[in-house]
Amino acid sequence: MSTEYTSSEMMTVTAARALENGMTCFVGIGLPSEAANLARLTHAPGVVLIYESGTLQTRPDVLPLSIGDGELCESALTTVSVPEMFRYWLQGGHVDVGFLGTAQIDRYCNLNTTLIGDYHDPKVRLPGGGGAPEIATNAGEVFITLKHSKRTFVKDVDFVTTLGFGRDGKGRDGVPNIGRGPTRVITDLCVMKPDPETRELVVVSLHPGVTREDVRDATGWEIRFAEALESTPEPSARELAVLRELKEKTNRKHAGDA
Amino acid sequence: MSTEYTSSEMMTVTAARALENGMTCFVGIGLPSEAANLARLTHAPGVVLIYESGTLQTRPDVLPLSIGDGELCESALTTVSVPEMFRYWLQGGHVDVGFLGTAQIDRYCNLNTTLIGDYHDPKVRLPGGGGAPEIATNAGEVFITLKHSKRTFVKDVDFVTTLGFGRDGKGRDGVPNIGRGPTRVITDLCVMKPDPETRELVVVSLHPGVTREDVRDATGWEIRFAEALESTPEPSARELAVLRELKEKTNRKHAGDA
Amino acid sequence: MAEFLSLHDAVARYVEDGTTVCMEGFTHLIPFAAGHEVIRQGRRDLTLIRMTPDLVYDQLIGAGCVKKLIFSWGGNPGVGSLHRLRDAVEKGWPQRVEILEHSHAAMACAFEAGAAGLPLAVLRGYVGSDLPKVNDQIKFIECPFTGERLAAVPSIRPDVSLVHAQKADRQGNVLVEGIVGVQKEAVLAARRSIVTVEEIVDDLDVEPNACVLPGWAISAIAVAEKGAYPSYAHGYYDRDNRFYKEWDAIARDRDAFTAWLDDNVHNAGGQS
Amino acid sequence: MAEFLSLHDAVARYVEDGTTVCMEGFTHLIPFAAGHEVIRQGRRDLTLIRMTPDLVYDQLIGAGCVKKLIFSWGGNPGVGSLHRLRDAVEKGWPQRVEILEHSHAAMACAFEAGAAGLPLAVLRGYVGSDLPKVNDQIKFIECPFTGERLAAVPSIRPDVSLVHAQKADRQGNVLVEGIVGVQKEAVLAARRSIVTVEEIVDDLDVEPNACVLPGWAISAIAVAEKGAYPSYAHGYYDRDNRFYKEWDAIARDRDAFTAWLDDNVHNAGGQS
Repeated sequence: MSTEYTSSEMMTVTAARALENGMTCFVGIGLPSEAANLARLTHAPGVVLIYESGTLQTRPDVLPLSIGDGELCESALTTVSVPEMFRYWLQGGHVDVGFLGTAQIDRYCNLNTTLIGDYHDPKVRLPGGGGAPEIATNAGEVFITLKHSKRTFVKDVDFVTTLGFGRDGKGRDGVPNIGRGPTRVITDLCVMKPDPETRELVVVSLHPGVTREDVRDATGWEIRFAEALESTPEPSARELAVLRELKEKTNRKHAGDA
Repeated sequence: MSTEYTSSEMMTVTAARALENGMTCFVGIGLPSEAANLARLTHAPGVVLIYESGTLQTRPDVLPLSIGDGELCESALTTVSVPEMFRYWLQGGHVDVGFLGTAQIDRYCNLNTTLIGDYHDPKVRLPGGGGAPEIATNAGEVFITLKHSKRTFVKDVDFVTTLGFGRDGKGRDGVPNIGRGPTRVITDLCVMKPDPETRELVVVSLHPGVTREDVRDATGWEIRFAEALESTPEPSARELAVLRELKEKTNRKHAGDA
Repeated sequence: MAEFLSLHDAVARYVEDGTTVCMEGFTHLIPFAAGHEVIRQGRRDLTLIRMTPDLVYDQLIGAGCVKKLIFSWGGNPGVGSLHRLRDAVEKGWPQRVEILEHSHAAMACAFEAGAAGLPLAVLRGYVGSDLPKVNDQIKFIECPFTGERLAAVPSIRPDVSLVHAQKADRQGNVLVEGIVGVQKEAVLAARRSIVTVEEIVDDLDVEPNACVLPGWAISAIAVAEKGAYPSYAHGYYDRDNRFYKEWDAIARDRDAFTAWLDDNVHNAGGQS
Repeated sequence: MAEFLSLHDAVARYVEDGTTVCMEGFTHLIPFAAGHEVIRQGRRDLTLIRMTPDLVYDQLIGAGCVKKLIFSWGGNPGVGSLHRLRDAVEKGWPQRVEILEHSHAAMACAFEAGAAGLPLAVLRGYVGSDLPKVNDQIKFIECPFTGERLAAVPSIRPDVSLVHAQKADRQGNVLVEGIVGVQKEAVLAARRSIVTVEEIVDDLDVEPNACVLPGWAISAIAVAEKGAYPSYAHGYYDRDNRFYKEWDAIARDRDAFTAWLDDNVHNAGGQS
């Protein structure tokens, strides 16, 4: 399996492998959507993909640019209203995994998609919470995927848009009817999981060719490594082929629209 | 216009005339349904009939036996879920008139469809509230139709299933976001309206051939009569013809089912 | 993920003595076949939930399956009383049935809240009604924004919901069409659910916004042809209004009822 | 009862300076034609409500129509920022826009509550989020049955909602099909509503449970062919994802934006 691949492809394939057949997955747009559809087209054909636009069990041929592209509805089992999606399907407990991206993440897996700087005088205004705050608390567990950098991996997020484990790692303790929260973070460098006690993120697996130093340099706090640090399995030729075809079809479709 | 007619027909025709073209009417089963459909088939073709089964703007060819017969859905503009019906359409303020029947009514227009006797040891157990409690408070106004008798017209109902104007006539005073309540009661003897001050029912119109004595004998309290007591206009030949055809078609349909 | 079972096996697996069961269907698609199977299996002490008890609950009550009934309108629509329900409430035959009653609006909202995973439903309801005096589950809250007093009721969360629908595909996805009532909510609000269907098809072949229940939200699917009769299935068969009228005489009399039950349920074999 | 008006006349009648306006459409059926008409008529000081502001609100904000924005996700989906929104929030160009932000779940529930005539929505939301610290409309209540702490937000009740749909019949009944978003709720929650449609037909020709808005629940209907472009109308035309990507460059630069607005909105005449 010595096929060449990029670090982005490594990230997407690893994220896809986190999903299992039969799981119901509430899919965020962008990297999560790419990973979730790759899973569906490879090892997990029975994964159920749900998008917040109301499309249940969708099987798009190309990746949607937005969360509500026509492909999602046309290939879905059924499409419900947005209130129903959030009330019956997410809050109602039918989502096993919420798959999220983020702009900023901190050591306790809190996510910031609101803004950089001060709320009332922002340096950078980001899009906002969207579905994430309730996906993160109402789904059974949460997977997060994003590129690794000191800008995105910060010790404390500027704003907790979406709860990981709170400012002190105890944000879910004693809260009734709440999901397990983030169980893994997949980047282009490694896989991290929260420590079972402190909830602080710990690197559990390094991608092939990546060093501890690479991860330290891209993380805004003193990142810890698991004692039994693993090496992430490489993408298979089939995974890469399917992913590349999917992205190529997607690019052709989105460029060709007129 | 000397066509012969029964007192039941007089009641239905008079009840039908209460509805105006363009009104949206939430229709109770039985007498209200008969009157509402007669209105639709005569002077008010644009009356919008809504049944609690979720059928919006329905135009049945025969009267439904139940609140959810197939005719209602097949002839409706659209059919929504029952939660949506009660939340968006009734509570949401889209119903001009609630048209109700009842087992018992008192001088302040309170309705009892729960039971006769004591709640925990009932003499007669009736079907219960159904849609009425919220139809009576969330619709713009309420029309009530039922046969006149001492058993049904009582001074005080055994149980207030559905608010008219309360035990003292002041039950709606100061309540926010509440409809006007009952504005007329149509029986086989007369038409009654609540007194604008006290809210006690007052006979405003006697059906042809009915005397004050007839009404007094059939009412369980000292019923009052308006100073300008009117005589209810007789049914027209067309109204009677349409009503009789509707009932005949209905009877044939319901007997013929197998 | 929905398992395809016989109706017998589905009921045997999910309905036990003492279970809280919801059989829904607003006039349309009432799950009679499933209700009869519960009677045949001799279940006892059930708590039954249903907005409009209808004949199927009259039969379950008369057959002695029921300890408690939560409902909002218990009659034979357009005909009159449910005599078995009345006999149980008024005379305790075959046993006393405890009742907890709501209005339709409150129950519809409580189903919606149950499907939405919430512990309560909030509505503008029960104003001036005596029902809150006899149902201690009806409370009132104050809106934190406007100060308005609103009714609150606990959401409905049955142990198991039984509903009937037109058809399922081979993955167990179900189409409900026509008067959809609170069936979707009943299934989503329950811990377990059994859906009986008229038939299994290769493809549901529906419009994008049809009322479809995904197979992964259902516990078991059982084929029950004419499974809603004497209620009806839009697109398959009509409501037998004549039988609804005839029921009045059958149910009025304990012996006539018992004989009917023997002939049509106990000794009818079911569709296993 | 829905009146058939030109888009110009409908907007002129119902959208005034200072009005609280909701233009909904979750990616699909975004009412661009209506939004452009609002810009052409030069409305000012609008409060805009919308879950996903999208390009149409970027354009309204850049055109100087907006005083306040209530939203839950303000980006160009899959592309990046809404640069006109950011320029207004970060730099106050062409004027400062006040923002009030929610999560999607809370806004979806607030639309539902608005359609249901309630003053508040209750949800299991905002747990551990900082959003309640910067939005004083988010409160928490205690469930009277379980004691659970739940979020409460005020329902959404716009002065006027503008939505786009596939078609209307001659009585003004409207079909919305595909990704239906919160359009039904937006229309029912508003005091007045304008629905633009691709076409008027004799008969909607729909299944019993399709998403249909009755004419008597709508204030005005206006025909606007391709009225959702560059968003899309399921069954009519696709989303122009290329334009969505191109918008990033147009909106990044104040002059490029102003030129685009002149060419494509102010001097484009509309479809009156």
